[in-house]
Amino acid sequence: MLSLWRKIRRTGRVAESAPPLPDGERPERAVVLGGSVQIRHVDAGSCNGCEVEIGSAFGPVYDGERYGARLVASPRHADALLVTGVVTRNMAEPLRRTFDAVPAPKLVVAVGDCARDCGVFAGAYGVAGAVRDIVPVDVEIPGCPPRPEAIVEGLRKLTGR
Amino acid sequence: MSALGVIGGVVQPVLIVAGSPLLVGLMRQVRARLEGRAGAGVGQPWRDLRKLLRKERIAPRGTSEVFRFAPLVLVATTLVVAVVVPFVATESALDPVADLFAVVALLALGAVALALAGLDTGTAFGGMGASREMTILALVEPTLLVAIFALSVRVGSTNLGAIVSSTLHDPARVISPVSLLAAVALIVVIVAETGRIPVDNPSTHLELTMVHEAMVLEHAGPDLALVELASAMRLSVFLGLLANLFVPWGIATEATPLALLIGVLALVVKVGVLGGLLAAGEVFVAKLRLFRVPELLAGSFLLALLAVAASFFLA
Amino acid sequence: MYVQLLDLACGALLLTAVLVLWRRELTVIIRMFALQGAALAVLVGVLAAQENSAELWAVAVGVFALRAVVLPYLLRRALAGAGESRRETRPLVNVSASLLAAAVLTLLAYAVSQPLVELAPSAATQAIPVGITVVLIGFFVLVTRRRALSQLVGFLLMDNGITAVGFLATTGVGLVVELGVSLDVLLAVLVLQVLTTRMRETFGDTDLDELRELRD
Amino acid sequence: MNLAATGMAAAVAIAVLTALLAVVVRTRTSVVGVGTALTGVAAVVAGAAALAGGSFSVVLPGVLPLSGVSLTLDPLGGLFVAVTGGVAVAAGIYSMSYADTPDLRARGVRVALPLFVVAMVLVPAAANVGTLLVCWELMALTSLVLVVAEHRRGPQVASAGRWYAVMTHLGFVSVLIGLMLFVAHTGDDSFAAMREAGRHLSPAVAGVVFVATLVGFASKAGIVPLHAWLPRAHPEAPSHVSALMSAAMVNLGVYGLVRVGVDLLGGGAAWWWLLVLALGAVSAVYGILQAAMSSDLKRLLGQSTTENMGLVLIGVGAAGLFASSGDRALAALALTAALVHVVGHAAFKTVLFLAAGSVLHATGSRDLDALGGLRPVMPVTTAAFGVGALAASALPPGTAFVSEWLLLQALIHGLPAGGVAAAIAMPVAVAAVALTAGLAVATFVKAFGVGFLAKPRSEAVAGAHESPFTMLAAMGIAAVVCVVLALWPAGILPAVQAAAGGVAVSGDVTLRLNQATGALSPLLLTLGLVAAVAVVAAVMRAAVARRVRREARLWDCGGGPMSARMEYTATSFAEPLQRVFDDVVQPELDVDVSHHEESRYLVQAVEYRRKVPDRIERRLYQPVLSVITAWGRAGRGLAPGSVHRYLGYGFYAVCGVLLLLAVTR
Repeated sequence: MLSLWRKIRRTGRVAESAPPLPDGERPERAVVLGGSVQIRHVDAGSCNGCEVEIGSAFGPVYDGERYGARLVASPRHADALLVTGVVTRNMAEPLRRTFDAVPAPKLVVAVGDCARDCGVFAGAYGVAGAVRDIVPVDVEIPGCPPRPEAIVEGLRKLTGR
Repeated sequence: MSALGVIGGVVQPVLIVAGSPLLVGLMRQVRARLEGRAGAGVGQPWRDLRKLLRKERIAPRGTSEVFRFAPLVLVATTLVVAVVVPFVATESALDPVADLFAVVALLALGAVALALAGLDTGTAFGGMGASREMTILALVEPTLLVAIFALSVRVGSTNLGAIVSSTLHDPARVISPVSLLAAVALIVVIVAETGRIPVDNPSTHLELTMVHEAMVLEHAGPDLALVELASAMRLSVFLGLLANLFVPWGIATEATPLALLIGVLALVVKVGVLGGLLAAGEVFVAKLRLFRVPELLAGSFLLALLAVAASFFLA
Repeated sequence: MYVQLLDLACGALLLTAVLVLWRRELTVIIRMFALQGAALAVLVGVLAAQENSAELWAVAVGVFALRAVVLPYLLRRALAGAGESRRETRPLVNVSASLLAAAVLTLLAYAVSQPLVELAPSAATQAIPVGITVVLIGFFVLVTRRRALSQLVGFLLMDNGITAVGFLATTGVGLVVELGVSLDVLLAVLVLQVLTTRMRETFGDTDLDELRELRD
Repeated sequence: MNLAATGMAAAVAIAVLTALLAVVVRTRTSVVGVGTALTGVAAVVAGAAALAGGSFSVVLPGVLPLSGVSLTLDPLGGLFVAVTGGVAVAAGIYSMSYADTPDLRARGVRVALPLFVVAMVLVPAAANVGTLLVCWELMALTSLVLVVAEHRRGPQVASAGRWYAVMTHLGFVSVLIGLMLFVAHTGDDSFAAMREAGRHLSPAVAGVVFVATLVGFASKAGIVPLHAWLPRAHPEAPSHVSALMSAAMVNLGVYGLVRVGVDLLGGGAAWWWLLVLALGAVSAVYGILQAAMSSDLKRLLGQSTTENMGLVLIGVGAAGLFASSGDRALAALALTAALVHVVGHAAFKTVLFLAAGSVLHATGSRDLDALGGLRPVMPVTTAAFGVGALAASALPPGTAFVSEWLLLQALIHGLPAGGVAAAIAMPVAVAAVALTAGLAVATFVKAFGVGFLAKPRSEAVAGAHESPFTMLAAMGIAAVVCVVLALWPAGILPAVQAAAGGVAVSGDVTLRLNQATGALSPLLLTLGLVAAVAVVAAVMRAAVARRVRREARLWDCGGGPMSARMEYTATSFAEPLQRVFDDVVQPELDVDVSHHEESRYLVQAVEYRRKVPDRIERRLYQPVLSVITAWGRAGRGLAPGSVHRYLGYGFYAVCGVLLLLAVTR
């Protein structure tokens, strides 16, 4: 316990100082949320590259939570869906249902090139389409995988902080 | 019903309702800082609640009024406790309800309402959460009552006002083994009842490790706001109870503005410090396996019983 | 003040005994034992202050040196050599049950010590049940634990309890007696330490249940 | 002739008349039901009158040989008469439509019902040993007939009846021995004379009398380890009979204990009451633990009866202990707590058993693992069961909360009262009460949540329907009584304290302890709770932007649809508790994994079976039963079937007796 305490003392704060708020228009519905966005992550057919980056976006260094975004366990608790990967045939219906389970007002963030336009998987036989073909998308975050900074920037568009 | 009691009965619930989300924010902030993060700020839980109130209500198919009324009952039980327990003033607005057993039973009633709501959804997770919550509740009850027994035996009453004033009059009691053992037992119990680490992890995303969260997976929008508010309130009520049972100093004994102001400040400071300590402690421990929890509770039961034993060992 | 300090020391004595029963990590158990030694020293110190006796003060210092410093140091050294098995993983009676058993033992200790207390009721004698509880818990640890080291701690717990009862009942058994007992205990620990080292060399483990194999 | 006497006479007359009608003319079931209910009403009147101070005494020497019938109704008896009467009212009304089945229309069954009620009413009124024993036996026989009424349902009914018959009669024998020993030392079998002589009995004799009667009365009250009949007989009996047995008959065990131990023997030694307290604590914890594991609704309720009687005995034991150390006021408080619990238990157990009967009536099942989803189809039954479950789980605003609060107050204030024994017994008793309360909450959340909420778990439940009006009315009456008792316990306190023989609690809206600081107001508490709910609801109405609820499918992780098999069942609900108490309950698990034919690595089906056997029963009863069986087998050698041999036995016996006489002269 003492060693842990010493480690905490030695490490101090690792979160980087917040970059300036990104400009660009915020989705209208995000304004209602008032600086608090609960996020449900849906893996619609990703290679898990984006997941790793999402993980670090909420890690101590980038600290997505400081902007008022938080990952939650149920779409009922969520305001936004964070969808990664191309939407596969098997995940198309679950994605629709997850979207339906979220109480309004709700937003969808497509993370990564696959989610935006199917990326390298475009035209593959198991692919039902990009996220916007299945559910309405409000924010898109490009990159394969997108850097944590980009993900945090996208989320800050929702929280406005 | 005295003036002091009435004022306390108005000030306390307002303070608890307004302050408990801030307490949760404070605890998250402490954790964030210890983990090297920046944290979302103390006001974040209030922002979450404001947003949840603006959201849509959802009635999952096949659920009955039990599901809909549970959050109301949960908040209401905690609110009654906030009114009657001497947090700010020694006198209670409803003295015949300010009994330790009644307070404990009221808090249990809230938990039961939520467990029934979890069962009412008919989902596997709801049932699982309810089952675990009830198991923990059943095991916590003996510790809680025996600890109360230890505290009330020397006062000769289970009335909270009486216990608090007697400690005020005889400060030496606080450092007796009875108090210390009972305090440790109560801390373990409070950790279990409010679903904190190591019994339950309030920020888990994995359903299989959930206790409290699993029951509320179906609640959305304003209902969820009530549930979140209630769990924050329960936390501050328990911490406030702990603080005033063992360190009641600062509490208002007369109905003057200054005394009341000091009472409010003292409560805020005590609960804030306790919450901060609890949050800091959580950084150092891992969550227990569910089936190790009884061991923890058996230990706290033993401590509570030792507290009783000490009250006549060392009398 | 005297009574409260005495009670607090007794409370600490009891709490550390319970924690020895509760925790599984041997390092924690040894630390608890050291704390208990300190509590015992405080107990004797409080009595010394009350009696205003230099002899008791000397005993208090001796108790502290032996039970809070030397014995824990020896135990820690034994543990350092133990390698992997630093936890009491599977006691014969599971931890929840042993905690409940400790509750029963406490009440039993209280019941049996009442006649003793009534002989000369005072703040010190009223704490005798605490000492007896520690003895019983120590015995319980000795009976139900598998690791030689935790059994050793159980034995030492018993000794702490007996010492506590001795001081509480008679306010000091005298320097010479205490010295003799302490040397005995020290010797016992040293012998047992040699024994555990031998055992580990022979069996690669200190699970005493394995000794059964010697018979078969 | 005062009101109490009139009431008793009316009760007996109506019951006998109803029974006669049922024998002579083929009356309708509803007539028997109405007769039973009227008997109950008369009993309530008689009991209430006795509690109000109008006791009476009547001696009819000619009715029974040897001792004659002697009846007295004092406040203690009056309380039990009134409680029994109240339960009988609900059960009688309920039976009007519930008992309208071929099995329950049988003549013997219809005759037995009113007689059972009147026997239970007469037991607390008996004023000599002879009357008590005769009424006790009448009660046992009529209830036995009722337990086995539905014997066509399966062999388990007959088995339950056998267990019940054997145990209740062993209990009877035990009471008989105890009282006979008592009478042998007093020389007169009237209670008045025994009360006089009881104080002068030698401690040894008094101890033997107490233990013998305790065994008999405890077996009637379903106290561990004499509880084996209870979880068998109560579920198999028709539901209104279960209610009568569980809410009224078991109380008479407590009555007997108080009457003999406190009243006739006049207190006695501390160890008696420590024994009672220990039995109570063990019963309370063991009973509720078994109930928590049970997935049979009526069995669960039966086991909860053991629990509640255990709580009552804790109160009685504490009262005796305090009295023996000279603290009369505290003894009165503990006894008051116990008796309030008796009344409360009678009310909520009636509701619960009647509601369970209603479920059984509608679905044909009492297996919680197959129930669920009854809320939309049986709203009244669900509400009634909900009220009963809340009342049973010691949560405010519930009936048991008040009595357990009183009990805990008595235990807490008892610590300084009585020496080492109290110092050890009180904390343990508090822990037992607390554990019982916690487990009861879990048990009734399970019974209500799994049994009535969520979605149906089987076909039978999906086609359920609400029960007929009379059944609902009976449940409604009992539920209202529950609510009244929970909110205004002061209403029955004067009566209970008259029975307990001491005023320990006073107050109207707020209950205040007289000799200690302590106050509780269930009514204010409930009002506060209701007000808080209203405030929160109003604030929410004002604060919430979107009021309309959108109906959505359950969150099934996007997969689905979810089937009933995915729901949590009663068995799975109890699993964590069962694991925690593994060493105590020792469940038997049976997991069968069957593999695919092609490959051992593919699982085809997993079958999971869990049984929680009654461990005490197994340890205690099996050896006795096997010894008896062995004797029986040995005895068969004596009966080869030859008539000469049998006549020979008689001849030898007569000669032997004569020889014995000749020698001993």
